[in-house]
Amino acid sequence: APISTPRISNATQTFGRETVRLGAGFIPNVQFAPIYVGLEKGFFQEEGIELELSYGFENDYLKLVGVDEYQFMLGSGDQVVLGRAQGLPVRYVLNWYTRFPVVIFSKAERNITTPADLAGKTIGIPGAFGASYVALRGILEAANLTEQDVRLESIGFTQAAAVSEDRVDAAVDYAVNGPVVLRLAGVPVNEIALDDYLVIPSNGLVTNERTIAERPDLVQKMVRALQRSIAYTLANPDEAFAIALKVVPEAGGENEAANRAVFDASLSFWTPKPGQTPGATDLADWQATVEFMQRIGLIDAAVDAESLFTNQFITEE
Amino acid sequence: MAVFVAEQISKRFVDGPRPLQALLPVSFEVEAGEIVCLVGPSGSGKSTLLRIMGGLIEPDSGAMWFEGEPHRAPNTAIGFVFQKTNLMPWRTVLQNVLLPIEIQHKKVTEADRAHAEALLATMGLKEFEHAYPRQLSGGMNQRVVLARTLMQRPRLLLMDEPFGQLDALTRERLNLELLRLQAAQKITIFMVTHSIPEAVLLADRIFVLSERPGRLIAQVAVSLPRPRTLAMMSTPAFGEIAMQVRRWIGETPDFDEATQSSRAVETLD
Amino acid sequence: MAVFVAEQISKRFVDGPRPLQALLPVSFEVEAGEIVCLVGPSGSGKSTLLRIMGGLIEPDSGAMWFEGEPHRAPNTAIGFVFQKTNLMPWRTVLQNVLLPIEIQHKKVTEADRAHAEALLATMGLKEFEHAYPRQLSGGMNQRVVLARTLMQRPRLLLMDEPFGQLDALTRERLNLELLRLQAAQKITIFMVTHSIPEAVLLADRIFVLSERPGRLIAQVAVSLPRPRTLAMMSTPAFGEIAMQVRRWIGETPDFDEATQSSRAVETLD
Amino acid sequence: MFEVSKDEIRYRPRPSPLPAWRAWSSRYHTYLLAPLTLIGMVALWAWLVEWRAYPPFILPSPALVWRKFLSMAAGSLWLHVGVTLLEIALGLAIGLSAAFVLGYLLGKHRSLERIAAPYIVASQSIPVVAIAPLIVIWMGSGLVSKVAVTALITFFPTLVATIVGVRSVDPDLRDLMRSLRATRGQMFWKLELPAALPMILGGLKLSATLAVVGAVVGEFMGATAGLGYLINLGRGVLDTPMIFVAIFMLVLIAQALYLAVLLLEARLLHWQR
Amino acid sequence: MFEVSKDEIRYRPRPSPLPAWRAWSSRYHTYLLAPLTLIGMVALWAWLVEWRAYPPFILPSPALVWRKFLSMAAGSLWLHVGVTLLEIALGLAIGLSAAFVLGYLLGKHRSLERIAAPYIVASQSIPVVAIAPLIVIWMGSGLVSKVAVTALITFFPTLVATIVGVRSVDPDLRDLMRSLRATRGQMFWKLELPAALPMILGGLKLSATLAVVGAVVGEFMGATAGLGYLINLGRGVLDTPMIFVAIFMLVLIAQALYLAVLLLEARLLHWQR
Ligand SMILES: Nc1ncnc2c1ncn2[C@@H]1O[C@H](COP(=O)(O)OP(=O)(O)OP(=O)(O)O)[C@@H](O)[C@H]1O
Ligand SMILES: Nc1ncnc2c1ncn2[C@@H]1O[C@H](COP(=O)(O)OP(=O)(O)OP(=O)(O)O)[C@@H](O)[C@H]1O
Ligand SMILES: [Mg+2]
Ligand SMILES: [Mg+2]
Repeated sequence: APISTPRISNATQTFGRETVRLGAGFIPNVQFAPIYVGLEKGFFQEEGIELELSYGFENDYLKLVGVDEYQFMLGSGDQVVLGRAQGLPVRYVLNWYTRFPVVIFSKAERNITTPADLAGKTIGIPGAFGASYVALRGILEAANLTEQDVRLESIGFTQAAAVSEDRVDAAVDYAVNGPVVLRLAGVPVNEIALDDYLVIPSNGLVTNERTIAERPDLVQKMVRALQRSIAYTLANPDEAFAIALKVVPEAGGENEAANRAVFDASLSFWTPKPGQTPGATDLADWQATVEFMQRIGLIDAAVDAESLFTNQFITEE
Repeated sequence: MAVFVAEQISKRFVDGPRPLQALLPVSFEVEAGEIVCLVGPSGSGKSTLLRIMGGLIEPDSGAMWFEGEPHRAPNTAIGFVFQKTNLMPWRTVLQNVLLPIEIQHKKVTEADRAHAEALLATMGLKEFEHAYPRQLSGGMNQRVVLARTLMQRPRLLLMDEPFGQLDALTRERLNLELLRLQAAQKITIFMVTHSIPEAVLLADRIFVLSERPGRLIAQVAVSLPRPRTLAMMSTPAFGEIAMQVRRWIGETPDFDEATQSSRAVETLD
Repeated sequence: MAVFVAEQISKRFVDGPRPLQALLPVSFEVEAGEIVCLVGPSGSGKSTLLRIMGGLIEPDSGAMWFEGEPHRAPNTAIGFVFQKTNLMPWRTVLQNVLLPIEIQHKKVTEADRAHAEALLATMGLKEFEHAYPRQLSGGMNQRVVLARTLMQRPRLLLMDEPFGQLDALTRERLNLELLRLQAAQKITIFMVTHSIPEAVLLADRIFVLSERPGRLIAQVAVSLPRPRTLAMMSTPAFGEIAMQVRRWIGETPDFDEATQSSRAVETLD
Repeated sequence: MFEVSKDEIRYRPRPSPLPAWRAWSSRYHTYLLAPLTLIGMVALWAWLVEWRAYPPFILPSPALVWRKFLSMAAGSLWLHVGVTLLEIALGLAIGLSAAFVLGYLLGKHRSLERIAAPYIVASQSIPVVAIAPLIVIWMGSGLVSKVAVTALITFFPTLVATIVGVRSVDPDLRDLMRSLRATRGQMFWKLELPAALPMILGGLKLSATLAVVGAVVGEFMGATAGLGYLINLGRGVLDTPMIFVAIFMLVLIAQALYLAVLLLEARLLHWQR
Repeated sequence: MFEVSKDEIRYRPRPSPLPAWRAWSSRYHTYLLAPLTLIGMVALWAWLVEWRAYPPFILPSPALVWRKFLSMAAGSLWLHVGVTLLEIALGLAIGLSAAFVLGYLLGKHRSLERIAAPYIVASQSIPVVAIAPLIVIWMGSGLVSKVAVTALITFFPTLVATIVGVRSVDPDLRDLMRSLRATRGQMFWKLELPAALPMILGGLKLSATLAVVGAVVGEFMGATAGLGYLINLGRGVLDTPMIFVAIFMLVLIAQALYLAVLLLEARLLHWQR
């Protein structure tokens, strides 16, 4: 795609440091604790990066990175596949979430514990797209079910309420969201995690081809800083949580317990799998993801899995 | 035999820059089939009195009876011609004239349309049935209002300067038409006018209202025989009555008959 | 010496149910300082002619000159009293009267306020300066309009039935006031009225418009001496002129002098 | 006193130059300029894409959107249009009816307005998205909730317009109707409605346009069909041309509704000139 | 002809029973009923939470929201309120100015309206969220984009109201002003504006209320402060009472703006009665 916008348009040099904007998720949240840790501990500064966090929609940021309006964003693998399929020159350079964070959850009393239990059930889902749809189809596939075998209800982002008030039998949501909310409200919950059935590269650092080609040093610095941040967070969870609370004070106070629960649940998603090089992803997983997404119709044609990611910036400790 | 009785009706407006006594208590009776003309200086409370009689505003004191019944709200047997031409701009002339029928009978029959068209023809507006009010002249609109009120077949007609915007000849023609109608249908008429000759030509009695605050200072009986004709206007009796009325209008409430009689008696209109 | 010249002015309205010739080509001149009264049946095109003269609507044909200049748009030296009382409901009486000053001089001085108050006093509205139009009677509002127009100190005054809603006495008083003002300030006046006596009392010449479509069928010169007084109204000369005008109004465009002279000559108003 | 030379100026008989020009302008301006500006807009859009070299996923070219439209039109596009139209129709029907009735009452009784206004204003200033869970719980995630959101959004403009309209009724005409002893219903149908029409139609213009927004906001809460769903889907699968096709369908619906109000206006207010 | 017994009915001197009741109703209704209905609403809300046993993450109780408000008021709440207020103020300033100017022009020239309306309608029916990337590219993700969205949303109601208002000016008064040779400016300030005020104020009521929605929609595109941000934050940190506090602040701002218009109305339209 022709990109004629000025190089690192938003990056300015200040005191020998470079301002880099990172398109993060929707809202400040303890789930971004590693970033906050990196900022607080100076991991980014040590790389000469003045990191500026920007909050918005993942799909908007993917496009903005695609046109080099932004150089970096946090996004999940399936989004990168989608982006590539639509011609966005984006590439995944660092894995952060080692397991796909979306689950199907339900009240324990419903006894929905395996994909097969979903047959004939009403499942709430934000919409037939995005991470939740990927997870739903992946989990259904594991039991050889299709969308016709369940009743889908598009409930937007109201999963906790919908499950709590029995409008649906189960709902697709981030593991650290709906299920945590219900448990905190004293409702026992069952979860079915996609990652148990299908490995899809999850959230990580995404940049574009141009930045990789013209500023590999910058990518390298970003990857290094973020890796250090994640590692430090995993090593010092209490401190990391405290740092996150400083950035997001609203998560403290009477919300601390809930957010600590979210944070603790997140930690397990950030922990490298046995045998995995921290930050790296597998070509096989990408290939499986592409095939899966083609199968469920999210993309029309195959995408070259090699073009989706690179492990070249991963530094092994 | 009084079709309309007013007793000690008064009105004070309090929403202006200072409270204003528009009407001091007035009492009068109007006999069935009678024509009463109300004259008085501008701002003396003529319109206010008419609006009270029509049940459109509440008096501060007093009581009224219409056809023997206590009266305080509008009545379909009472037709009202307002001082300000009030036609609906979104209705054609004919539709405006048919409004009272629509309101009172819900359905407009062919007979009603024919009646409306006849009335408009009487008013000299035959070709303008389908025009909108803004396409007519001031006097033409005033005639539409007259037709609309007559459409209602009222038993009591309250009229506030109904002929003010008409030229002399049209005015005379309509005066005679009104007299004919009134005689034929036994309508009672209570009418505000600024023209003393008109008042004398039409009325059985002429009420004179004093300067603000309005007070009924005279009820002049017009003893001319009926049916009235334009020719009567040149009789001495006519001139005599006109002169008498004119004297009353010129009076301050505490007038002195002697000094007043020396006033000029020419009527300007 | 003509302050206003109209040549072959005509007007046809095409937006009604059918096209309507309101005014056939009319031509006339108005001399400086002259008072011309325009009379004619309702709907004959008087208001239309005045609006054309004021530059408010375009004639279909013809040309006009004002003070020697070609004239086709409104001019601040021309004051206009409209047939329909047009006061701004959100302005008090005083603010309404001061409107022309605000428009023409941007600033309202103390002298202007004093002038406005004096004019209102002349109109008998001293206590109503701060009232809103809806709190006044019809005739009172009409007097406010008069005051507003005079405020403008026009050199030519176009008036469309300016005294229509006033009682006989107030009307006479204002007639005389107008004559005084006109003499003092050398205003030229062109005025529509339905009252023939009023026309004779005020005018140097009386223009008579025929029934629709309007045509200037007569220009009657009023040879009464100036200053005019109310007493003149009872002179034979006055009656003679009034009678003459009345005959003309009654005419159809193709009139027959012989048959017309036998008409009744009593003026009703 | 003044010298007059009569040949200086002269009105020529109709058609005079000015009216002729006006006739031209009022006749041809609209019929010629409207498509011309449309073409200009599309050209501007195409040029913008060209000039800034925007990739299709940011701003697709007109040609691309057109191709996408053709392929979607052969598919399920009309189904989605139909769903959104249904939501709009029902939402408008409910929202406008409520607006007329309540607007009439509040217009007649100022004290009622002062009591009700705070709640009406509140209902309009609460972001739908923030209370989506409550809406889903109370109304489900089906048609009802979308219709409710559309009705809520279309309600307000027509309500306010009706209040203003009812208050602007000429008191002289009100007196006339009272003197004729018109019933409340007659007062409404024969006086207040026609007199308030210019304002009400203004409110309808707003409501008609906002109805589209209402349906989309409703669908954004979660839907399985409709143009708002298409937009979300397009965002989800990063198919920007699809988003633009959906947007254009929305714009077309809004235009059609607006045009309907304009036609109604031309028909009902022809007496106004 | 009729028998009259004069003692049957008699108007008593003021204060007569009817006016007295009216005076009571207009004086006490509003000052008493307003707080009463408010208390009723809160009670209803508390009862609803109790009855349906809603957990706080669905619908927090009034008491919970109040406590949350107190703790937030001691913290950064006012900062967020300030940010949203700034966006609203700037958005209103821009949106309303544009609406007045354009509304005046379109009101005077019907053919202009027919040309411009399609684009204005289009601008109002495109969901902001669908073109968020373009907005970010063109206007950044800071204050500018939020102000732009607010201005866009507040623009339309006042535009339409101004058009309707300008068209409803009494032609007789227009003639008067023409006969006085009023300039365009005078025509506007001395006639068209005061005559159109009742309608324009109606439009302002809508714009004022929608300004709040505009700011929130703008902040929903991505923000770091403001009440819309608080709502999202509340969703992020699983704090439903926080969402409700933000909603209530929004509602309060909308109320205040609406009240401001009501006061303006009382001041400017006192001549209307
Ligand atoms: N705007 C208009 N559109 C169409 N026809 C009109 C318009 N204005 C006036 N007319 C027609 O032109 C004719 C003359 O009207 P005009 O107002 O000049 O009469 P007039 O002499 O002033 O009458 P009046 O004494 O009743 O006021 C009437 O027949 C009227 O119907
Ligand atoms: N709505 C009102 N509010 C306040 N004052 C009013 C109101 N209506 C009339 N008035 C006052 O009451 C007095 C009488 O008014 P009214 O209209 O009855 O006079 P009128 O005799 O009909 O005069 P005209 O012959 O000029 O029509 C006037 O001084 C007027 O200012
Ligand atoms: Mg009166
Ligand atoms: Mg006229």
